[in-house]
Amino acid sequence: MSERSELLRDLEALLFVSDDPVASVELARSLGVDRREVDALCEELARAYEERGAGIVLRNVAGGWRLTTSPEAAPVVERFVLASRHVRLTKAALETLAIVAYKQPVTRHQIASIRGVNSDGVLRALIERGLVAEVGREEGPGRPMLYGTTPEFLERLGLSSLADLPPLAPLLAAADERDAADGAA
Amino acid sequence: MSERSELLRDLEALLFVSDDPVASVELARSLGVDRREVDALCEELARAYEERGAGIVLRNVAGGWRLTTSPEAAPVVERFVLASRHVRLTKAALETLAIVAYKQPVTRHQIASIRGVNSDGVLRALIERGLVAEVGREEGPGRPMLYGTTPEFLERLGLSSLADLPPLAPLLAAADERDAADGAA
Amino acid sequence: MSEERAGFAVELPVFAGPFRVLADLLLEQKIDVCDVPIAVVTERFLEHARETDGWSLEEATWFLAVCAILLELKVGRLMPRHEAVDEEDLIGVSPDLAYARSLELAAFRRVTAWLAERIERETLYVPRLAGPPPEFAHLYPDVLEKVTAQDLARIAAAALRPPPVLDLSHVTPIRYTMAEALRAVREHLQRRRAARFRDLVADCEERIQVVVRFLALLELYREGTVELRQAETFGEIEVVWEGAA
Repeated sequence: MSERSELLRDLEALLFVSDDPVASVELARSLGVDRREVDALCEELARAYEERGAGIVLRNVAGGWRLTTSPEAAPVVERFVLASRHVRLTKAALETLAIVAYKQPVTRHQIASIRGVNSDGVLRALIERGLVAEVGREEGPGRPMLYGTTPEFLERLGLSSLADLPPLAPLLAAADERDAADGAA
Repeated sequence: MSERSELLRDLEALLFVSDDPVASVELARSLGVDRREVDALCEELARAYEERGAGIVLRNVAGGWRLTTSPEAAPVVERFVLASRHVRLTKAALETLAIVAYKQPVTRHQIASIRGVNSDGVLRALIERGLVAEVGREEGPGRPMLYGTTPEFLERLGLSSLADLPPLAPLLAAADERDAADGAA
Repeated sequence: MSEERAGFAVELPVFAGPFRVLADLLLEQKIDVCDVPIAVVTERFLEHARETDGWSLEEATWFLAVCAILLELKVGRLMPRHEAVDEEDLIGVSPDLAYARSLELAAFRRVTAWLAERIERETLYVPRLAGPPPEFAHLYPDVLEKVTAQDLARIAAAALRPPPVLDLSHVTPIRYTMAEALRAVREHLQRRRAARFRDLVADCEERIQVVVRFLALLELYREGTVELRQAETFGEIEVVWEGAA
């Protein structure tokens, strides 16, 4: 295998595991080549997908490279998501919203570690729906973005402020008791 | 574009958006073809990735099809995602896992009898890691809890089902011979 | 059973009644020995000795012997190595069984190498966990459509609750208390005055619940609150209420 095809392979793997657009400079660092070469490799990969009519496409957007599904496959993907993932999506979205509501301000990383799965897509959907918004940046390394709920969120629930959210403590205690009862069964 | 290559394109897009293994029957429903054809298409797609030395591979694990990065790209991917997926299991944990995998459903008492030592702590650790779960209760006095492996276990091992575990019988025979040899020595 | 012994009662979360009956239940493994604090039982015994003004050699010897057995059982329960030996004792120490077990363990140990290698190799395959890309964000449902603040709180509690620390279900399989059994038997008999034992346990879901009801009945008999009659061995037990209505 040539060095170039090895680079293409590694590049494809990196793009595959990334959710957000990845800047060329970041890809360059990981692959150990310079930025210009990364752009050339990405263009080659994008062309290869296009030529074989693949289900995925590679695009340069928002200052980075990102893999996504081919627009031609969109109808099937939508059907698939609605048919078999919808319940899971609803559950994921509600859970993420609940965590943001009670833990705000909260980072993406914190949400993911509470839920145990990457929740970026869900978070984006909640932002798009106007229920969650970026509310600042955390101090510290990387200064990650912080998220919180919006006034629209309160309005939809008929709450006048976050202080009106039902307290969590009694629910946590009740859950504990139920566990204890289950355990003794 | 032929109908088959359209199907391959759509299939690739579906696999790309799934965050866990997808059963053939689920893919079949979304693509409007039968299960057997889905399996044939998946095999074709998997072969195509392999032939072009792609950064992604398609495999059948835990009862479904799943795209992952190629193991050859692992060093670069690992550096990139940082969060290591390495699970270090102790010898005791592996031994207990093996017993649960082959003897399931199995009680704590049975595990302890085979291992000759209390295995409760180890079992708890395996449950926390999501590799083992409570699967029911045995009939009879005290109705002890029964344990079995999880789909996560299959995923972690890259097995499509429990039937893919290597048969134990030859290993039993090997133990026999070795012990006999030890005895004679 | 001498009256003196029967008079020595203990009160524990899992059992309240004559110690002799408790000892039998423990030896028959109807009650988990790990649920019985032997120190508490000992204290109770000493107290009883003081109350009855002096030692009965017979009772003291019997008590010490039973405690020794219970301690051994308890050690056995806490250390499964011993437990395995117990099991072999039951079927008459079988070298065949021991041999078969060692073969089996050796095979399992051998397969662990394969497991470890598989798991190690599998970490090289990294899945994509992002779910549908942002183009499909519109497919996420409007989650607040049918949700109240209370629903949201419940979901948050479930997500934020620390994972259960320890599953104790194997250690405390008995959730039926003597108090509950006494209440059930009393209520039944105060209404009907007389009943067959089988009527008193008709609502029991598990065998251990029946055992506890039976113990409750013995306790009431000891108090003189009920009269028991059994025409023949294993025959119907007739219970007559002698206490206040």
